[in-house]
Amino acid sequence: MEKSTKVKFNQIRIPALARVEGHGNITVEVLKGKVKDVKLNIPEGPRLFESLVIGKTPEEATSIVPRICAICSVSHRYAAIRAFERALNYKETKATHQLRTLMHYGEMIESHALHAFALALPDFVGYPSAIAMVDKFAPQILKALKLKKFGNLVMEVTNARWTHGENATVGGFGLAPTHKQLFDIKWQAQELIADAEEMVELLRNLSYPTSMEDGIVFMCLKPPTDQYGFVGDRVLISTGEEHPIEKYKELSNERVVEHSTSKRCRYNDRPYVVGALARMNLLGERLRGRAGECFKRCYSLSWIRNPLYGNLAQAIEILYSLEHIPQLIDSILKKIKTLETDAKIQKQPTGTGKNVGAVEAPRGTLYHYYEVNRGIVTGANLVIPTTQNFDSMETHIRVAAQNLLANIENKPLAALTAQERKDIELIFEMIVRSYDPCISCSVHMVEVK
Amino acid sequence: MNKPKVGFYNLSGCSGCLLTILNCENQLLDVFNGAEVVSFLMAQSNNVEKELDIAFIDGSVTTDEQEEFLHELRPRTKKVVCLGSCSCYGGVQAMENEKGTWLKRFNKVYGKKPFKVVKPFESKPVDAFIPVDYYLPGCPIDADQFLYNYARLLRGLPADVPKTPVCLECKWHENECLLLKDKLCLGPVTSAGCKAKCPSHNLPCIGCFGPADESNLTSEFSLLKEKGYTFPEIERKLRLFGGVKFIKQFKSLWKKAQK
Amino acid sequence: MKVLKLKKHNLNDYLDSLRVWGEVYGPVKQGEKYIYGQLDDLSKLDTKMLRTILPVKKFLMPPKFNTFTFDENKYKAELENIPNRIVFGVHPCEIHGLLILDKFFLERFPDPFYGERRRKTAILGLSCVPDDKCFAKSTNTHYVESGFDLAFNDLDNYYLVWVGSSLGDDLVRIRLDLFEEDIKEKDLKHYMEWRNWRDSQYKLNVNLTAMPDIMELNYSSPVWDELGDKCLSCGACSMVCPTCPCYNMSDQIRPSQFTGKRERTWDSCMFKQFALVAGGHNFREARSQRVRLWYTHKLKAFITEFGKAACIGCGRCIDTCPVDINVKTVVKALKGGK
Amino acid sequence: MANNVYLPEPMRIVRRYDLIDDVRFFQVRPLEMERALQLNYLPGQFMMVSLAGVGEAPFSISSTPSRPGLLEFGIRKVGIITEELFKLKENEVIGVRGPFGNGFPIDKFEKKDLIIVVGGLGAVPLRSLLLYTLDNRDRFGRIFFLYGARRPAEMLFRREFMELKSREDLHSMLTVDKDDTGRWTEQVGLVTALFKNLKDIDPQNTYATVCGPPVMYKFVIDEIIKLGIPKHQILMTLERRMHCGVGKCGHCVIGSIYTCMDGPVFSYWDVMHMKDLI
Repeated sequence: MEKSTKVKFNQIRIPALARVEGHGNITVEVLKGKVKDVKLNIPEGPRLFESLVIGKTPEEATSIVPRICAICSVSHRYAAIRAFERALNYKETKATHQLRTLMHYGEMIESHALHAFALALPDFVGYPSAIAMVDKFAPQILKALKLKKFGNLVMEVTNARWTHGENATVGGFGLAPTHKQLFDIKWQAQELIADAEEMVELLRNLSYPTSMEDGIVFMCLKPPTDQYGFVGDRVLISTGEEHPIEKYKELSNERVVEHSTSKRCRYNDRPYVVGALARMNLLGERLRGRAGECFKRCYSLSWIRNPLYGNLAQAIEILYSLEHIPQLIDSILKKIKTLETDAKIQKQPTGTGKNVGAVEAPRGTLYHYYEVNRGIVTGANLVIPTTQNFDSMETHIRVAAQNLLANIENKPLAALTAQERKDIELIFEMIVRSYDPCISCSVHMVEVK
Repeated sequence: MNKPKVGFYNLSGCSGCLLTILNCENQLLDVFNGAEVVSFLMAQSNNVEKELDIAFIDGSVTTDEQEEFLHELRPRTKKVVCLGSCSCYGGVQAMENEKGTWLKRFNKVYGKKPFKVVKPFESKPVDAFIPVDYYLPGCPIDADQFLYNYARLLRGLPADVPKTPVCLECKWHENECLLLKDKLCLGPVTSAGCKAKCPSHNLPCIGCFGPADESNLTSEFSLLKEKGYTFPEIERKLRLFGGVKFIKQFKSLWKKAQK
Repeated sequence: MKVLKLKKHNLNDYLDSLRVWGEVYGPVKQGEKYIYGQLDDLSKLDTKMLRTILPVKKFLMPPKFNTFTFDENKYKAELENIPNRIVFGVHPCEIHGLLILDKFFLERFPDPFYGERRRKTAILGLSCVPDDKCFAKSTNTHYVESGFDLAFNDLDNYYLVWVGSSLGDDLVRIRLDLFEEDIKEKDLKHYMEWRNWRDSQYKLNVNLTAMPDIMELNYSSPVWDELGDKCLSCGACSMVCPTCPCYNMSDQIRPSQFTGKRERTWDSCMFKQFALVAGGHNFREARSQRVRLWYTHKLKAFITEFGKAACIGCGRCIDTCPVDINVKTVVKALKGGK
Repeated sequence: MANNVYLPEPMRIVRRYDLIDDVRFFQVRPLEMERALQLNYLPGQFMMVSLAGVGEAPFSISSTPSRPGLLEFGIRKVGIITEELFKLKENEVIGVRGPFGNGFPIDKFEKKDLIIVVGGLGAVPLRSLLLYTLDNRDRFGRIFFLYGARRPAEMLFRREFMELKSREDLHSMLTVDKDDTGRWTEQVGLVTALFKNLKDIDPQNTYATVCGPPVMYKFVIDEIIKLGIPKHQILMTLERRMHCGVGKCGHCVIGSIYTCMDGPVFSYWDVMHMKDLI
């Protein structure tokens, strides 16, 4: 749908990225066999969310921010809740925390299943879509859909809807799930573990192109315990550093670029990567059980150089989440009587304060920062995973372009055959897709003073 | 018989309505088999832009490119269907929240540097640019309401989207009335279709399906006023999903009510 | 009619035993209100309840159900999967509501969907003590003679149980050992004392005498416009009213093949589209006309049709309408002018 | 459930053709001959026509029970169901259930004179009555048939009614508001103007039936009243939204009246007496 500007003779252009959320296109300029410029253009319309939450109550703001992006709506909601609760000194009860964790697992499973199996996988097996794969891969696609459906069920039970559920709020939940609902989830999770493992194997046995490989800096939240997890108040970096999330601005260094309605991030002037691959690289050793075994089986040094392994990392995270749900629910079920009271919303916040809250969204670390003055939001700043990943996407496209052109003896672009051009374009698309970009998310988050 | 050709498009929004379709895991093959899906950028890469029987549009219009796209789409499309509050009403991004012109608000967020990629403007619903045949509201749309109407549209029947108030479905779920518990609930003035999810979880309706067929705003106001809510509080809630038209209607009614 | 005694502490055992016949439902607290919920766990049963949010009609014509499935042009009625159900705790007024629905659905052109559910639903009545919203004494619906299978009258530490149907008798026989058959004179005395006491507990009186005439005279009254201005058109009154039967039909098909179902959902004459016909003419465009129809139908038309008003004094409209339009206020407005 | 009042019965479309621009004639019959011969109904009754996946709507029967085996309808394309109905071809199968409604009190018409007044689409139900009385001619007194359409091209069953002109036992008067063809051989003017041709009316022994667009009723009824015909001997058929046809769904309710069961035929007395009826 983007303007069909003519492709210049020295350009490779992918006009509209398919199988991603939102709108983006790629242009790569080549001059005399050298890749001169790589641009991941983001023409997504700005919606000024930062301005929308100003003057609202925290309760209203928590309803608005998930609308930034449907695919990670739960993470946005959760990050906002964490930020408000940290700002206004709410104490999260254990029951509330566990229900939120369950809800978060639901999103991980659903979002990862959608991305790894329905959006990314078709490229590896040469299909235009997951639906088209049904001819040959019906059992696998059905398993993927089953996993995705289960993720949606978890979100529906905990948060009232698949997308934009309103049940989780600052202070707790509107209504706690019933014993029956939780038990149903537990049983289904147990049944799905085998399917998830099979899907990990399917992805492990794919052949991964290597043309884009290049060293990557990874970042993710550090779980408070020594286990794997998706929330924390400190940030781990593959350089060995560790920082509190309060330093999110220094960690992300957002800047505006002309070719994108989304900002860009760098750390120490280097692109960095957040998301499932970052978490696996930084925390994978902590995995236990079948997810741990899968990690050991799958992990290799390519994982620190090749973004395409992000898809496999997502599949392992699905397995991890499924494996943890039964024990999580057992522990919730033990408190089922107090759950109804403990997890219930306390009174609406009316206090004053400011703070940042962070969660790992399926595609990486998500920071929400709010300033609240007597129950009204006066300032907001949000840093989005996809924004943080854009520079790295461009870097890997650049590396791939250079290597792929070298493979065909740096032919001038005009001399490329249609197939050669298509092969190169496919790699570009696969690179972008492997980051599971959420473009509409990325567009809207800038600081408002 | 030739299958109807359909396209699914996304403008500025969260893609939640298209995601809702992809979330119909059990009916997904049915959805794709019932029609020839020629364009669905979010789900497939072999998209072709050609004559369409039905175009489903998710998201609001915020850039010149999207406006051009709509003008290009309309003549080659028999029926245009808006999916969700963004395309129907402009979405949350159309609430004109802070004071001042859109440009002022834009500059505040993005700085004064212009974009090279697109020319953005204040979020507008699709029908601000092209005629729309049917509207399926919601943030996001309800899967069952979509599937019901999708099947109807594929058969050449008009969409059927009753805009009875949320209270109807709320009572079906046997919820306590939150208005009677003095909560600021927009149920009576909001269109149902959501299965009253929020009130069923003790949470007042935030109006995400947009105005009901016959929203008695005047009466809702007096009721909320009686309960001690102020104009800005009520307005803030109505603004969330009501869209520009609704806000205007609501303002004039409020003025009338003050007299 | 056979009358038995059941000790109160045996009630749960008895209800538990009824599961051999069907699913057991009864009043359960939900928030600050009550609903008829399934009693998997009898400790949830709350016999002190006053009125449930939805009346018993939800079992006999659910808010949403399938009437037919179809393919091409063959229709198959969906009547097979209706379970046997026992609803305990139905108050006298509501049993009167059922009698009205029975007349409505089972006499002229019997409705098989209602009929089948009615046959498979055992009604176990329970006596009640009114609150300030009950006016069943005004509508003369505070005692029942028929329409139930068993009726339990709460007398301190035991229930007097009326057996109202042959199904009721069968249900008693499931645990006959729990019941006592010898009703003594002191029981009768006890019961009469209880009646007198309970009759004295009705605080709200809504006098429906002469309503048909009063409504006729008030046809063009500005009262209707005032009510119309206030009404939210939310339809909640119709949903909760035990005698509101209106419904809508819609055909649902699958996107890729011609199979589907014909679904029936509750509707309300308070909605704008209710009397809209193909071609665009709306017979009741104004909200005031719709409010007038609702009340005229209950308090006047039903008398013409069935010899009595379709109001059973349960107080649900009083309990439900957020803007205080209900039988009490409407009757007052019509009678008192303002 | 043998007697499910909501169960549509499959019927085959035997013939269909356009009566006028947007009104189509449908002749249907049950699939089995035996069942077809059992069909019984009264002029003025209606059937619910069902299209699976689309829905149901009520339609007046235009055929007469005196010619058994077939049902006829004249259907105007006005909504979703009729739109779909118009797409159907001969030999396709639709669902039909009924008959519903009260129909005309034929027995009361015995030996009485009958004035049948039609405007526009009102010809659909009144054709049933007209053909019925002609088929049982000796049971009724004089029959006057007054039909007004806007233009010749908008007169339903025009050829059929023209042919009836030659019958000596029927006083048939056809009129159009305006003749835009130049070939119209009958009257020009409003249907009310035809009343001057009614001679020697004995009001106590005459029934009048009216069906047409809402605007017509008032003027026609004025004329009938002028003839001195008692109000309960003036009959009209009315339209409302209906989903069931059997007084359950509530959409056609007016006061205590369910149009589908207590109507669609009402006397003028009912109409005067029952507010909201027209």
